Amino acid sequence: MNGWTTAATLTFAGGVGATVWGVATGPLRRRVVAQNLSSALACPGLLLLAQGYGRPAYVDLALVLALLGPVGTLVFARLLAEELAADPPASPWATWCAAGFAAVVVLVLCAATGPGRAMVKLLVTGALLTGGNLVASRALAGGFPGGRRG
Amino acid sequence: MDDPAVVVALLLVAAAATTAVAVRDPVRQALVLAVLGLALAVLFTVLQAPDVALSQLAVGSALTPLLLLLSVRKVRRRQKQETKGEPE
Amino acid sequence: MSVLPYLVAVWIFLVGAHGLATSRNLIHAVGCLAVCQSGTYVLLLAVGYREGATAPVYADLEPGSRPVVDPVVQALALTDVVVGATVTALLLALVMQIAKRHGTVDPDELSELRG
Amino acid sequence: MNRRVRLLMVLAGGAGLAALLVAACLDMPGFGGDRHPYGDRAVHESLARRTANTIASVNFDQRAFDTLGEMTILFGAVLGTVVLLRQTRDERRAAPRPEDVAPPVRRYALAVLPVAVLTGLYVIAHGQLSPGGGFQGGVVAATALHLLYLGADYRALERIRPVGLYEVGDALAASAYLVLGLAGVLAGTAFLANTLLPYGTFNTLTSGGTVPLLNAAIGMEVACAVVVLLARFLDQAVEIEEESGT
Repeated sequence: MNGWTTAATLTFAGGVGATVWGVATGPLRRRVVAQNLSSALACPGLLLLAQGYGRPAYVDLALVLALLGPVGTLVFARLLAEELAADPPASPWATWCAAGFAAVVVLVLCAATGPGRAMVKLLVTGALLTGGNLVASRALAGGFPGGRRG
Repeated sequence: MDDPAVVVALLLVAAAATTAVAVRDPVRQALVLAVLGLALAVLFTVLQAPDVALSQLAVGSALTPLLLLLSVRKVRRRQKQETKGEPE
Repeated sequence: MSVLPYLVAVWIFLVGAHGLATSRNLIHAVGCLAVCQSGTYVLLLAVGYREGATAPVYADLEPGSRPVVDPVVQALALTDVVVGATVTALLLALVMQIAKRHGTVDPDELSELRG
Repeated sequence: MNRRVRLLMVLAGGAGLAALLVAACLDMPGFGGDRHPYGDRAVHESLARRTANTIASVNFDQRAFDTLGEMTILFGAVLGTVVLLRQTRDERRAAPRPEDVAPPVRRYALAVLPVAVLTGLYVIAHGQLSPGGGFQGGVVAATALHLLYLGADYRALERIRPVGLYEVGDALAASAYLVLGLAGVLAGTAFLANTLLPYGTFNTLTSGGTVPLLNAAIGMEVACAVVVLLARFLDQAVEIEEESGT
């Protein structure tokens, strides 16, 4: 255990644990937001683990999650557009908090690694993650106004 | 076993798996399965299996929900068609 | 404490099996089968874990510098994750065919239809 | 048999199974133990053949025959899905209507699509070095293509995805794996034995003998398989409708 893995463990216990609760209960609009937040919070956790274990190769995991997590949310936004249009989810503060947390983690890790290829990879992952999650949350809140068509 | 990360990840996976079974609506179950896939990926990373975690992320985050939701849509559309057709 | 991972694997498997047996919707049952499968991955990786070790991937690691976990169980689990997803797809295709033939995906109604 | 009786039987059977499994768990070697004789030998063997990712070495070299079996299951599952979800005589195709997508979502999908496909190819190509490989990268690349359905509409996806081509690709990749295995027999060793090519320099893209080739074949197989699977599911959910009014 070092500081990085402790931070990652706290992220998983607090953040991802809360999203498991959120996805298990409540109306559909809360569940889809919890699903989006789960990938937004797990990805910085994986980055922290990579740093804590001293294995830059583990960053690939966070990169793939940053790409596919928002894609998964888009799947739900697209195929549940009719149900979500009747009861649109709105969670600006939770989404921005998660995006801010991801940005802070990426910046701290960049400062810890120093300039180089690893830092570029971290920045790409962070940009994909924050951008993807903001767009995915926008898609949930009425990204498909046509509703259920094709 | 003195690694709290392993314990946290194990409990997350157990909670998500129990929820995935307890939620009876397939659409909501697909949402829980997406989170379960993520929790499993975290557990595999903590157990030092990045290859398996990558596999689980690739499959669990987008592919499985897409397959489940497409089946739900097909089955529901068919049932809607049939209830529409019956009174005629 | 050192049996917790095995017990979690057993719990996941049993919970999935219970859901499979009591499900009222075949799509939900396929989801429960996916839960059952993940129990086997947890068991395999728990068997291969070594305290304080790291992954045997030497792209960023000097061979022999750190203890490593068992790669054999990881290879078994990793292929099965992807193959399991395609088998899930096959089962969902079967469910769609059942919905088309019988107009229902409730296993109880289906057994009444046959009897 | 009514629901109550069945539930009781399930609970009784489940309790018995649970008792047996817990008893087995209590007798297993402790979690995190230091004794992994098989794993240690696999790592040693992998380093001797200059494959940096031991897991790739186990999958595509030491247990390549096992992977052939897994690949056959995958191929069979895809074949079964294609047969089950084909268009029957009482169904017709309805052209999907274009979908309204909010501009930021559309822009995001179109921008991320090439990045995600590239990441998938990167994961396949570096399979024998860093975490990743054909199984994972194939799924990532194939899922990425479907951003076009999510961010635009189904007709846009159909334009860049001739399903027939991917079916051929699937079969070609499966036979490539077999041919690589048979090449070992022809060279006078054994089926799928990693003796054909030089092992190369440790930790480079071409190291590990036949591992990168088998890895690439699996990557192509998985990517094509997932594209074909999703194509059949999307056809059923979006395009194919039952003939109504007959």
